[in-house]
Amino acid sequence: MINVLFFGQLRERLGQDSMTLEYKVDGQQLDTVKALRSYLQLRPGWHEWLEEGSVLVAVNQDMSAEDAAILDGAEVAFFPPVTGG
Amino acid sequence: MINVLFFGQLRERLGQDSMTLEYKVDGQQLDTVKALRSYLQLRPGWHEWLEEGSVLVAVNQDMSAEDAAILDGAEVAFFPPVTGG
Amino acid sequence: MKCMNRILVQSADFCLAHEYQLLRTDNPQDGAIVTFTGLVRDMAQDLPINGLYLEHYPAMTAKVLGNIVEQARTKWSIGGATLIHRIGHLTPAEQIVFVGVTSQHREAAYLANMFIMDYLKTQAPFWKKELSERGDKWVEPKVSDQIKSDHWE
Amino acid sequence: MKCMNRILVQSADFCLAHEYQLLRTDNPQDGAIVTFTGLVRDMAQDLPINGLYLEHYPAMTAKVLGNIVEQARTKWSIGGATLIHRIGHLTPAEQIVFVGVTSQHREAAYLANMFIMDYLKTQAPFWKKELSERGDKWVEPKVSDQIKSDHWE
Repeated sequence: MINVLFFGQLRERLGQDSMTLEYKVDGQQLDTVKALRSYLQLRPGWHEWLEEGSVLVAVNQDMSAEDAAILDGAEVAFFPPVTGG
Repeated sequence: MINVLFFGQLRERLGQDSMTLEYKVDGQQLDTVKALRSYLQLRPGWHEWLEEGSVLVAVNQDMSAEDAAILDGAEVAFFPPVTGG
Repeated sequence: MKCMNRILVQSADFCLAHEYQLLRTDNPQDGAIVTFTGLVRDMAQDLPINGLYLEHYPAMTAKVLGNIVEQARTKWSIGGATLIHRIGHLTPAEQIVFVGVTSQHREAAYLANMFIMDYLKTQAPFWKKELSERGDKWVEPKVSDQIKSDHWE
Repeated sequence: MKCMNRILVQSADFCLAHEYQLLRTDNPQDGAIVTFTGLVRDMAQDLPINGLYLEHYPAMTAKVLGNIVEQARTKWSIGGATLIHRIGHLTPAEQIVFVGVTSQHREAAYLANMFIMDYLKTQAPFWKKELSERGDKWVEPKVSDQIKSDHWE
């Protein structure tokens, strides 16, 4: 299982703040950020909102790059550049 | 008249915090920092404490160099490097 | 030396006087306390706003804020360090963020405080929405913040 | 924008919360407030001290402190600026000096605050004596303070 979270404008755009995915879907493992992103981008209208470079990704609360590994049970968050402070 | 002030360690060393001098003494006008300093350095034991470089001088409350003019009625202060804050 | 971190994310307001007192107490070796407080401005891009809504990613925020303060400790010799960030709805003139740092001499407290704010701006998972008569608008990150943050590396 | 200077030299203690409140009041455009507070440390050159005695040159202090704050205003766009320096006898852990600066965005408030402290250290006519069991000792100026001050030129 992968727990996927969305924050800020992305959460609003996608209309949901979280979802739980099977680690292995359609015979494919969602074992990297790239694989998970590609899988999510298949949903209607989600492609542009999840594009690399426009959203950041954190795996288990650590900012992560495209090739970062995702293990079964991970928490993966997608979000826009941060604007706190 | 020149109103001369001493502060900090210098005040303690010289044993006085102020003095009033005639602008013209012994036929000489105390019309520059250099002239005033030299005049004061004639006093027994004062020479070393008033040496250029070891004390700062302010004429009418502005930090001043050796060649700064002193006008009759000025307030001239001698003091060690500052250590506030 | 007092090497305590106090890191809070809360919707409630904070009290500068209280935070200052905590930083000052039992800290006889530190001669410098620098505080930064961020307030909600009444304008954004020269247009009036009614307030802000601040969202965050709790599990990650805790981790990132702790990391930022620890990074500051590796760069400068600091004593107490406090970091408070508010979330939820805030109105103009309200306090958003507080950073307080103590150190023996002033330079470390100033620099560590700036560093914490600069990193917080680009690393901590907070998102800000401006609320106004013209509609609500998510804030865009500022390039200048990225530059300030990069400059410490 | 609120462009007010508040400059005080006094033997009485000051209250950070009060000063902060003054800086914050009627200042809706400024989103940043940076404060510096200097405290009397309990040590000097690794030896314990009982306190400090601070002397100044009143007529010149007023002039110099006003100048320093005005110089900061020419370098950065700042709102309120407060500078309080205490004189007389102070014991360890007491507050000596306060600098508070507001600005629209944080960088100006941080830099103006540092600048005011750096210049105050090398330009303002205060002299500090350390009081201890070993006898009283006038403080020597620090080379590092001169370097910090020069670096703004």
